[in-house]
Formats: sequence, C-alpha cells, structure tokens
Amino acid sequence: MHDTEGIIRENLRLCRDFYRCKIELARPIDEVIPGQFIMLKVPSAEIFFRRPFSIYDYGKRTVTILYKTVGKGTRALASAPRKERVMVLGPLGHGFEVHRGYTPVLVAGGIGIAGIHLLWKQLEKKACLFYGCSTEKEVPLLGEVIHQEPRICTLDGSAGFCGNVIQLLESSLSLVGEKPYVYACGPQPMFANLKGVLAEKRIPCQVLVEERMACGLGLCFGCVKKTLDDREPYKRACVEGPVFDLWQISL
Amino acid sequence: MHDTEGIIRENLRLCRDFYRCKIELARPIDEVIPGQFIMLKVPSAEIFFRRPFSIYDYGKRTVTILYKTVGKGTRALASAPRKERVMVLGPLGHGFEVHRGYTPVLVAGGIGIAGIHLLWKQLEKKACLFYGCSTEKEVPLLGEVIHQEPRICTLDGSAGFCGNVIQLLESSLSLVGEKPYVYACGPQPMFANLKGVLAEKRIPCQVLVEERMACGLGLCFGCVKKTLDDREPYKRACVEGPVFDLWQISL
Amino acid sequence: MANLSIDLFKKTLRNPVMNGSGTMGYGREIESLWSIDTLGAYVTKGLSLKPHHGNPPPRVWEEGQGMLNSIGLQNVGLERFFAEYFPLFKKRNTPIVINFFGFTDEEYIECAASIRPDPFIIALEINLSCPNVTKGGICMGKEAQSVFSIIERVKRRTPIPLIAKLTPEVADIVQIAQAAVSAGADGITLINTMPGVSIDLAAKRVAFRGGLSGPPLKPIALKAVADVSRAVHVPVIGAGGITDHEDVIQFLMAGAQAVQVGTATFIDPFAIPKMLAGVARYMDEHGLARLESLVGAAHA
Amino acid sequence: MANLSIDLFKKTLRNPVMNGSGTMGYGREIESLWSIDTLGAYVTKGLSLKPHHGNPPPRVWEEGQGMLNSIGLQNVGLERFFAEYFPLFKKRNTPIVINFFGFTDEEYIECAASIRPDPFIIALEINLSCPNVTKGGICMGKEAQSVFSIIERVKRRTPIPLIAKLTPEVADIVQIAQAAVSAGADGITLINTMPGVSIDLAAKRVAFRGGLSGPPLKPIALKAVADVSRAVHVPVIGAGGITDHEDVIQFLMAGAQAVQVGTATFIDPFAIPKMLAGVARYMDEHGLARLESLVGAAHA
Ligand SMILES: Cc1cc2nc3c(=O)[nH]c(=O)nc-3n(C[C@H](O)[C@H](O)[C@H](O)COP(=O)(O)OP(=O)(O)OC[C@H]3O[C@@H](n4cnc5c(N)ncnc54)[C@H](O)[C@@H]3O)c2cc1C
Ligand SMILES: Cc1cc2nc3c(=O)[nH]c(=O)nc-3n(C[C@H](O)[C@H](O)[C@H](O)COP(=O)(O)OP(=O)(O)OC[C@H]3O[C@@H](n4cnc5c(N)ncnc54)[C@H](O)[C@@H]3O)c2cc1C
Ligand SMILES: Cc1cc2nc3c(=O)[nH]c(=O)nc-3n(C[C@H](O)[C@H](O)[C@H](O)COP(=O)(O)O)c2cc1C
Ligand SMILES: Cc1cc2nc3c(=O)[nH]c(=O)nc-3n(C[C@H](O)[C@H](O)[C@H](O)COP(=O)(O)O)c2cc1C
Ligand code: FES
Ligand code: FES
Repeated sequence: MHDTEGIIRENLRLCRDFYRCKIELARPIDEVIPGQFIMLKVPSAEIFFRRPFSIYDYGKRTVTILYKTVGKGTRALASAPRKERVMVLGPLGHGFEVHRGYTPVLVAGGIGIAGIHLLWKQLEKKACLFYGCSTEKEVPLLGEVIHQEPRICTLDGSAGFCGNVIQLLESSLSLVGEKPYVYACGPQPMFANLKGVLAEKRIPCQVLVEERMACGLGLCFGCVKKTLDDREPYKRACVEGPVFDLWQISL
Repeated sequence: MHDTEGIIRENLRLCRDFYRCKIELARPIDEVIPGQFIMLKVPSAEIFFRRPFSIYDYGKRTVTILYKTVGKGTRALASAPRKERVMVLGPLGHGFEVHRGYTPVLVAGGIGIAGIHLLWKQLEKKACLFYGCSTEKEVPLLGEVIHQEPRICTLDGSAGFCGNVIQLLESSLSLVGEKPYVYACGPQPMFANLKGVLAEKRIPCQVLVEERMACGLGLCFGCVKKTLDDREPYKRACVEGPVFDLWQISL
Repeated sequence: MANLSIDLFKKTLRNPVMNGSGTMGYGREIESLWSIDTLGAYVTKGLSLKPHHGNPPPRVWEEGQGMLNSIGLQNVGLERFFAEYFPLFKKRNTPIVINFFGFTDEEYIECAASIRPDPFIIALEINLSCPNVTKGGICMGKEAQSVFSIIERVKRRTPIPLIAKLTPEVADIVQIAQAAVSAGADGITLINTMPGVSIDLAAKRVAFRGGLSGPPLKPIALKAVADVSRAVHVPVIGAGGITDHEDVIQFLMAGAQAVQVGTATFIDPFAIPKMLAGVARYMDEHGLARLESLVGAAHA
Repeated sequence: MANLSIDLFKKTLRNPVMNGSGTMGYGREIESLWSIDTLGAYVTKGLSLKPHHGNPPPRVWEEGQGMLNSIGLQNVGLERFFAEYFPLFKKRNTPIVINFFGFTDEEYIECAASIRPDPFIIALEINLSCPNVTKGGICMGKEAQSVFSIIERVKRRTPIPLIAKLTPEVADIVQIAQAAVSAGADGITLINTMPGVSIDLAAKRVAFRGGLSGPPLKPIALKAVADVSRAVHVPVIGAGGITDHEDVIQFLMAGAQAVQVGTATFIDPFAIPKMLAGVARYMDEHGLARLESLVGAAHA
C-alpha cells in the first residue's frame, strides 16, 4: 500500500450527480481486494481531510472511482479538470471475503454499486447482481454489463422491477441458486431491510459500510462501526472494515 | 475608489528578484495621485492578507506595480501566471503633494522607485531624479527614461556614482536648482540619512513609508507610523500616509 | 426583499450584522465603499476616558488563515469621539454600540458613567479582555468574581444597556457569562480574540504576540455561543471568524441574536454587504419571515 | 546526515518528533507506510486501567483548515496494551511515552501505579483534559489546585518521569504548568485540543462537538510553549498544528525540547518523515551540530 501521486485522466458526469473519475498513478497500485478503498486528497485548498472512495475498478497504473456529489468535497472533486494532480492512498481496509461453495449474490443500492462493481467483475459468471436505483437515468452506473444479466429495479418503476432492491431480492432470492451468500453495499436503511429478509434462513452476508474518516489508516479511531463484540464494540471501518459480516454489526 | 476584479496581463521578472506586474481592471480606476497604493489580493489560498503596492503606473483600465520578492506573498505573486484573476482595491492613501515654486527633487532607493516613478512621470521636465540601487543590474527598474536624465548610483559602483543615493544627493544637491523640494521613497535607513543631509538648510521633504497593513482602509489602525504630534503620535500609513512630511515623523 | 430586522434591547435593528469593535475605524473610513447605515449597528473602536496612543508598529500579523493584532487600544478618547465622530451616526440614522475599557475598575466605571444616554446609543459594550494594571496586568475577564464586581459597579452608574464582551482565554466561559448576567449585564458578546504567538524562523525570534482573530476562531466562538446562550437569558452576540452568510446563520442557529464581523472585512471590504445579501437570499429561499425563528434553532 | 538526536529525561532520542497521543493508533498501523522507529518516541493512545469503548460515530469532523474529534478515549486498557502492542516497540527499539487518564483521581493514580518501569518507557504523560466524574464532569486540568494534587499523588506512586499534558481551555496556562511542576511534574506537553463546535446549516443542528486540532491551534500552542518554557525549568513538549519542518523548528525556538504531531499525519501520512528530512536539511544548511542550540532561541 502506498501514497501515490496521480493525474486525473477522466472525470466524467455519468448522470445526475454521479461521476466517474479515472486516475493515472505515478507507480503501480498493489493488488486490490474488492471492497477496498482509497483516501483521495481532493485538489482544493478548501478541503482539509482526504475523502474515502471505493475502488470501482483498477489497472496496473490506474484506479477508477464512481462517486456521488453530496457535499463540498465531492463537489470540489466534480469540478476538478483533467490533468489535475491528486494524491491517492491505498488500497485500504478489509475487503470482501468470497467463500467457495456458495452462490454469490451481489446487492447494490444507488451509489453502492461503486463498492460492488469490482467484486462483480471478478466473480464472473457465478455472480448474480441485484441493482436498485431511483430511476432509469441511474442504470448506466452499472457500466458495461460484464456477463450474467443483472436484476434491476427502480423506485419510480422507470426501469426493471418497481421498488427497492431489497424487495427485488426478496421476490427472487429463492431462484438465485444453492446456498446464497450475499455481498451488499448501499445506504444504511438498506442494511436494516436486508437483515430482515435474510434473517429467517440466516443467509450469510457481508456489507460495505461508510463512516466519516480522517486518516483511513487506523490511526485516529474516528471511523468506527458498532459491532456485537461487547469486549470491543467499536471497530474501525478503515481497518477491520469497511466490509463487515452483517450478522456481527449492530444497525 | 473601488475594489475591482483584475486580470494579470503581464508579470515579468525585470532583474534578480524584481518584477513588474500589469493588471487589467474590470472597470476604470479613479485618478491616481502619485504615492498612492493598491491592496492586492494575491491569487493563492495560502496568502490571507492583501498586500500593499505602490501604483507604479496606470491607465484608464490598467494598473502596473513594480515589486520585489521578500516573502511568501510576493513570491506567490511572482509565480502567478498571466490571465490569473486578482482583486485590486484602490487607489488608497494620501499621496505626494507637489508644491509650486520649488524645484522637485526625487530620491528613490532600490524598490523605492516603485513609489516615485509615477510622480517622476507626471512632473516631466522640471523633476530631477536621484536613483540608487545595489548594482547596474537594477538600473532597468527605472523603466524608459521619460525626460531629464536621472542621476544614478550603485553600491558596487558598477553604474554611475559609487555609493548610496543619499551620498549622491548630498554631492549634487547644490546643483539641482532653486529651492529644492525632496520627494523620497526607499528603505528606513535611507530616511535617517536623508534627514541628516537636509537638516542644515531644513529643505522641505515628503517621504513614502511602508508599514505592515491588514486593511489598507483605515479600519484596523494596524499600519501606524510614529509622528511628532504628541496629541496623537501614531498615524495610519494607509490614510494619513503613506506619504508623510519628513519633518513630522519620528525615525 | 426579505426583512432582516431583529430586536435588541427594545430597539429594532435593520439587520443582525454589526462590525466587531476596532475593526471599522471610527465609522467614516468605510464610507468610501459603502454607507455605514448598511450595518445593523456600528460598534465603536474601544474607547476610554482619556485618549490612548496604543502600541508601536507592527501591530498586525498574518497567521495562517487568520491574523494576530496588538493595536494597544489606540483611541481618541470619549470626548473627541462624541465631538468629531458621533454626529455621523446620527446623520446616517445608524444605532451604535459604544465599546469601552479601562486599566482600573475606576477607569471602567468613570468611563461608563460619563456617557450620556442617547437614542442612537443602543448599548455599551464593556471589553473585559484588557490588562488590569492594579491586578498585575492580568485581565479583568478571567475571574467570575472580578467580572461580577466590575459589571455590578458599572451598572450602578449607567442606565444604558450593558453588554459584557468576554475573552475566550478562560477555564469556563459559561461561568464567566453567568457571573456577568447575575451582576446585571443585559447582553453578552462572544468572543474576543485569543492570545497567540508567531515565530520568525529567519530572525529566530518571537515575530509577534497578539490576539488571534479570523477563521481559526470560528469553532471556539460557536461553542461559546452555543453553551452560553443555553445558560443565560440575555441576548448573545456572536463574533469570531464570520466570513460569509452561512457563518452568520450558523451563529444565529447556535443561539446568537446578532453577530459581529471583524477580520473578514480586511480581506474583502464588501464582506458585510455580501453576507447581508446572502442572508436575505437564504430567507427568501426558505420562506423565512423573521430571523428570530433561526436563533437557537440548533439547540433543539 | 545531520544528527537530530535530543536528550529527554536522561535518555537520548533519535529526533525530537513524536506523534501526538491518539493520532497513531497502537503503533503498528502506520508500519504499512514507514517503520515506527522513525519517531523520536511513540506516544500511546490514551490508556486507562480498564478498557473504554469510546463514543458512537461520527467521531471526527472537518472544520475549516482543522478538525474536531470526540473519540471518547476508546482504548484496550493497560493490560491488553502491554500484552499485545508493547512488544512491537521493544522489537523496533523505539522508546515510548505512555499517555494515560482516568475519570477520578483514584483511577489516575492506580493507572500510573500499575505501570511497571521499563527501559523503553521514557515517561508517562498524564492527560489532564478529561472530565472528572466526581467533580461534575469538569476537567482536571482547569484548576491549579486540582492539577497540583493529582500530580503530587501520582508522583508518589511511580518512579517513571511524569509529563503533564495541559488543556488550552484555561485562564492562565503558565499558572497551571507551574502548579504541575511544583507538584513534581518532570515535563509539560502543550497543548491538547481546544473544545469547539460545528453547526450543520442544512440540518439546523449542532453538527459536532469536540476538540479542535490542526493548524488553527498553532498560534495558541506557540504562545503556551513560549510562555511556559520561560516560566518552568522542566522540558516542554510542543504540540498543536505542526505540519512541516518549519513548524517543528518554530516550536523548538519557542522553547520546546521536543514536539508532537497529530492531525498533520491524517492529511499526509508521510508528514512526519518529511519534516524530519526537512529539519536535517535545515541543520545542514545552517551548520547546526545539535538541535538543542535552537531550543528557546526565540526567547533571547
Ligand atoms: C470506505 C468508504 C467508501 C466509500 N466509497 C464511496 C464511493 O465509492 N463513492 C461515493 O460517492 N462515496 C463513497 N463514500 C462516501 C464518501 O466518502 C462521502 O460521500 C464523501 O466523503 C463526502 O464528502 P463531502 O465533502 O462531499 O461531503 P461532506 O460535506 O463531508 O458531507 C456531506 C454529506 O456526506 C456525508 N458523509 C461525509 N463523509 C462521509 C463518509 N466518509 N462516509 C459516508 N458519508 C459521509 C455526511 O454525513 C453529509 O451528510 C465512501 C465512504 C467510505 C467510508
Ligand atoms: C504603502 C505601501 C506601498 C508599498 N509598495 C511596494 C511596492 O511598490 N513594491 C514592493 O515590492 N513592495 C511594496 N511595499 C512593501 C510590500 O507590501 C511588502 O514587501 C509585502 O507586503 C511583503 O509581503 P510578503 O508576504 O512577501 O512578505 P512577508 O512574508 O509578509 O514578510 C517578509 C518581509 O517583508 C516585510 N514586510 C511585510 N509586509 C510589509 C509591508 N506592508 N511593508 C513593508 N515591509 C513589509 C516583513 O517585515 C518581512 O521582513 C509597500 C508597502 C506599503 C505599506
Ligand atoms: C485589529 C483589531 C482590533 C480590535 N480591537 C478591539 C477593541 O478595541 N475592543 C474589543 O472589544 N475588541 C477588539 N477586537 C476584537 C474584535 O472585535 C472581534 O471580537 C474579534 O476580532 C473576533 O472577530 P473576527 O474573527 O471577525 O475578527 C479587535 C480585533 C481586531 C482584528
Ligand atoms: C483523533 C485524535 C485523538 C486524540 N486522542 C488523544 C488522547 O487520547 N490523549 C491525549 O492526551 N490527546 C489526544 N489528542 C490530542 C493530540 O495528541 C494533540 O495534542 C492535538 O491533536 C494537537 O496536535 P495536532 O494539532 O498536531 O493534532 C487527540 C487528537 C486527535 C486529533
Ligand atoms: S479513519 Fe482514522 S481510524 Fe479509521
Ligand atoms: S492597514 Fe488597517 S488601518 Fe491601515
């Protein structure tokens, strides 16, 4: 893991407030485990902290992120021109652990696709992806479909199943195959619903959570997620996470 | 007087650590009295205060300054590219008052020429300029000679008289003409020497002084110069100055 | 356009934005750019019974994204102020707050007592951050006890509403504010500058000692406003690093009835007019009839 | 390359740069980027007798050019620290400072007493900024009296050099430091975070309450170091907004024997190695044999 200088090669608005940013790195990035993230120094004097972003995709000397503008840091990033220099720290954190002998079921809500995409790409055929967003405009966030057709839903029904991704999952969980293992990323409320759906059969599940971060390196203990470990309930999203076992965190 | 947006049209290194910066203004600048200055917002997030600079020259929609890099603000300015946007507040302060019936004698030491140049330009034939710098490399700071040949000296003798500008003045003060009136700008020590030379005949003299400034508008009382007025000794260089009567300030 | 007016000490101010004491000269200087009646109220430079010369230069110093100052309370004294500068505010129909100080309890008291009530004077603001020569130069505002006694004695000598302006260099600013209020203070201004030092690397010396102001103060000031406005029943006036209209609104939400802006004006002389326009825009966008509805909103 | 070593508590440290307590995890985390023996000494996260869970998230907040934190002193407790984390420092031959705290005088004392002397432990650093539950939650470090008594009682129970780490939220930090020293403190660390608040405009609520750190603290910290180092005869360790080698040298000139770096590492994880290289460069350029010659240079 390094802190490497990078140059923005692409910073494209895909739809609404969603952007894809491709960064060329001064030196090769270490192998990435899906679910890992980078701490990006946004090129603006106004932005003090680095910001964490999941590694959407990567190559030997490039890393790509998919992001949504929600505040001043992401807005500043969105306005960064090509050729702008940035610092990229990563890959960071504990990513997804894929367990053999299960059918991988990927669940992404909205920008959550950013944290799932690389896993989807690596799992190839075996994986079946459930993707939910608010409207068809956001479907392109999936990027080019890699293999098995994803199951899509939109809140407004403008594309695919009408409803949220957990409803979609529930409706077809029985059909996905033997021994499903769920890997999910999305907004907090989604995890609660997910828990409800998987509870009965206690289907195994890993989730990628987001917490505010300062260092991304495990130094500050600022990014904790509460778990059921009562000896040490608060675990660092940047070290023990951002991927946690759904059944071990308290929502 | 306004606070006007400007665009750097030229930011040229003239010699060593001396630069000339020409700024195009979004709206016309008010008439300038020689000795007045601007407060310039240096285009760098690191520089908090504006910086004061004498108006070296100006046109309807341009203002030119001559500056020396002495610290982070002037260095940041020196590295500002053409087309960079800046804010220009001015013209500010109390400039030189030219008195009829005297022979104007202008004295500039080093970067002090920046505060004298406009007066020299406006006085035309009548004025005789004494300019002192450290070496011939700095002679170009004079810009194109406007009319009467200036008297030049260098500390290393590489051009003109060898010595400082006050020695030069002393050596030829008797020759400059009837009833000399001195207008001077330069480093602190120069003023003390100047006082010595002019004391005997108590030759009238106005000097442009430099003090650290925050607002440049008379708001903070941060830029004061000590005067002989014991009722209110500290006068603001940005309002009552930067030009003061040499015989009224305490050096 | 939105109505920005607020009520303070039974008077109605055009808007909640004042200048910070000592950051807008004697009022006339800024008029080369905008009229002083742009302000909700003008706060005077710190005034004293007799004139003060203040400190030798340098008096101001850039420090990161803020500044240090040690003006040393230069002022022309009350008498000259009223003779030469006060008329402007009457002419502009602009209410003023008279910030004053002394180097002994007696100087404070005489100073306050000598100010005649006037419809344009909405309050006196007592600067408790300056050295008390009789107490070995440690400043008034640091002990609840001395704050209580000075405020109580000043109140006895003036009918004009009294605002206590507090220094942040204290162990518990709420306790100090409570002492001021129980002694009769009608309002609290938070905060004055925080003492700081800057080192000159090249010269290997202390480059400057003075009061820190500007953006670095903001979180400290917001905490003081949030905590004190919860604890006392008198109006709180917020100050410290306010730079734009969002800062103004944040201070109101934290519990300030009004705000004071100092350093920001040095960087952008139009900072105050701009923030007023910004606050008006905010009110329109959020369909706010009165600013009061924002005051303390963050407490809930 | 220049010799950056300094002497502290009769031990020689490789260099004067430590991490600030609580800003470098348990020591091992940073080793994915650089070895912990890069530091002059490692300062532990605040440790207590029993483990502490700390506060719910969010615990960190961006505030202008600085940050607010309210970690809530999460730590694994002394026992687990020594069992699981301490061995690394022996292996790396890196001296450590044990930062500790308690919520009552007794907790402080027991905690200190239970730490066995070890050649790698150069000092204990007592964090006087945390709420004392027996005193209604107001923090230890605010009154000279309570500082004196806690330090005196702790000193009686440990032979290890004791550093008092002070909060800037006091009326007179010199007075507090003097109380600590007269009670037997062997060193003073200045300063801990300054309490601050941030308001969420959109949500109309207090977004965050916590300790301010980073560049906004620097002038306040430099003042504390300059004033305290003049007033006491024990080593002062400077902390607050140190970001580059020039800051390090400024703190030394102000009177610090050593410095601690916290927030800067979050922004640039190589901030510390870079500043060490910068200090070495400075020494070479200025032909300095020992850093000691800079300590307090700005006092003259
Ligand atoms: C491990 C991890 C991976 C992430 N991956 C992505 C990604 O691939 N794409 C993407 O768009 N976003 C991702 N995020 C969230 C992203 O970091 C935040 O949206 C971003 O930091 C917001 O910064 P801002 O300045 O724009 O917002 P701010 O102005 O800081 O805050 C605006 C809003 O964003 C929320 N927010 C701020 N920081 C975070 C944070 N660290 N986590 C969650 N919410 C936050 C705040 O609560 C607030 O509501 C990830 C977060 C983590 C922890
Ligand atoms: C009315 C006036 C007119 C001026 N005209 C010119 C001009 O035409 N050309 C020019 O090159 N300079 C001029 N100066 C000086 C110029 O403003 C300073 O050199 C500049 O502000 C330094 O900023 P800095 O950040 O580079 O230096 P800093 O890093 O701030 O300081 C570096 C050094 O510059 C000195 N300095 C800083 N500010 C000032 C100041 N305001 N006045 C004097 N010395 C200062 C400091 O004492 C220090 O030694 C003028 C100053 C005044 C007050
Ligand atoms: C140059 C300067 C002079 C000041 N003079 C005074 C003063 O005379 N009396 C006073 O009570 N406060 C004085 N202050 C403090 C300000 O009124 C204000 O409380 C402080 O600067 C914080 O606000 P700001 O960050 O917006 O500047 C002064 C501040 C500055 C910068
Ligand atoms: C996230 C974080 C956690 C901290 N934890 C502690 C702590 O446990 N004990 C302590 O004495 N100081 C603690 N501090 C204070 C720092 O050690 C340091 O004194 C302060 O942050 C100022 O230095 P800086 O500006 O370089 O960060 C903490 C600071 C931060 C930012
Ligand atoms: S962000 Fe600092 S520990 Fe996770
Ligand atoms: S610079 Fe503010 S009064 Fe002159």
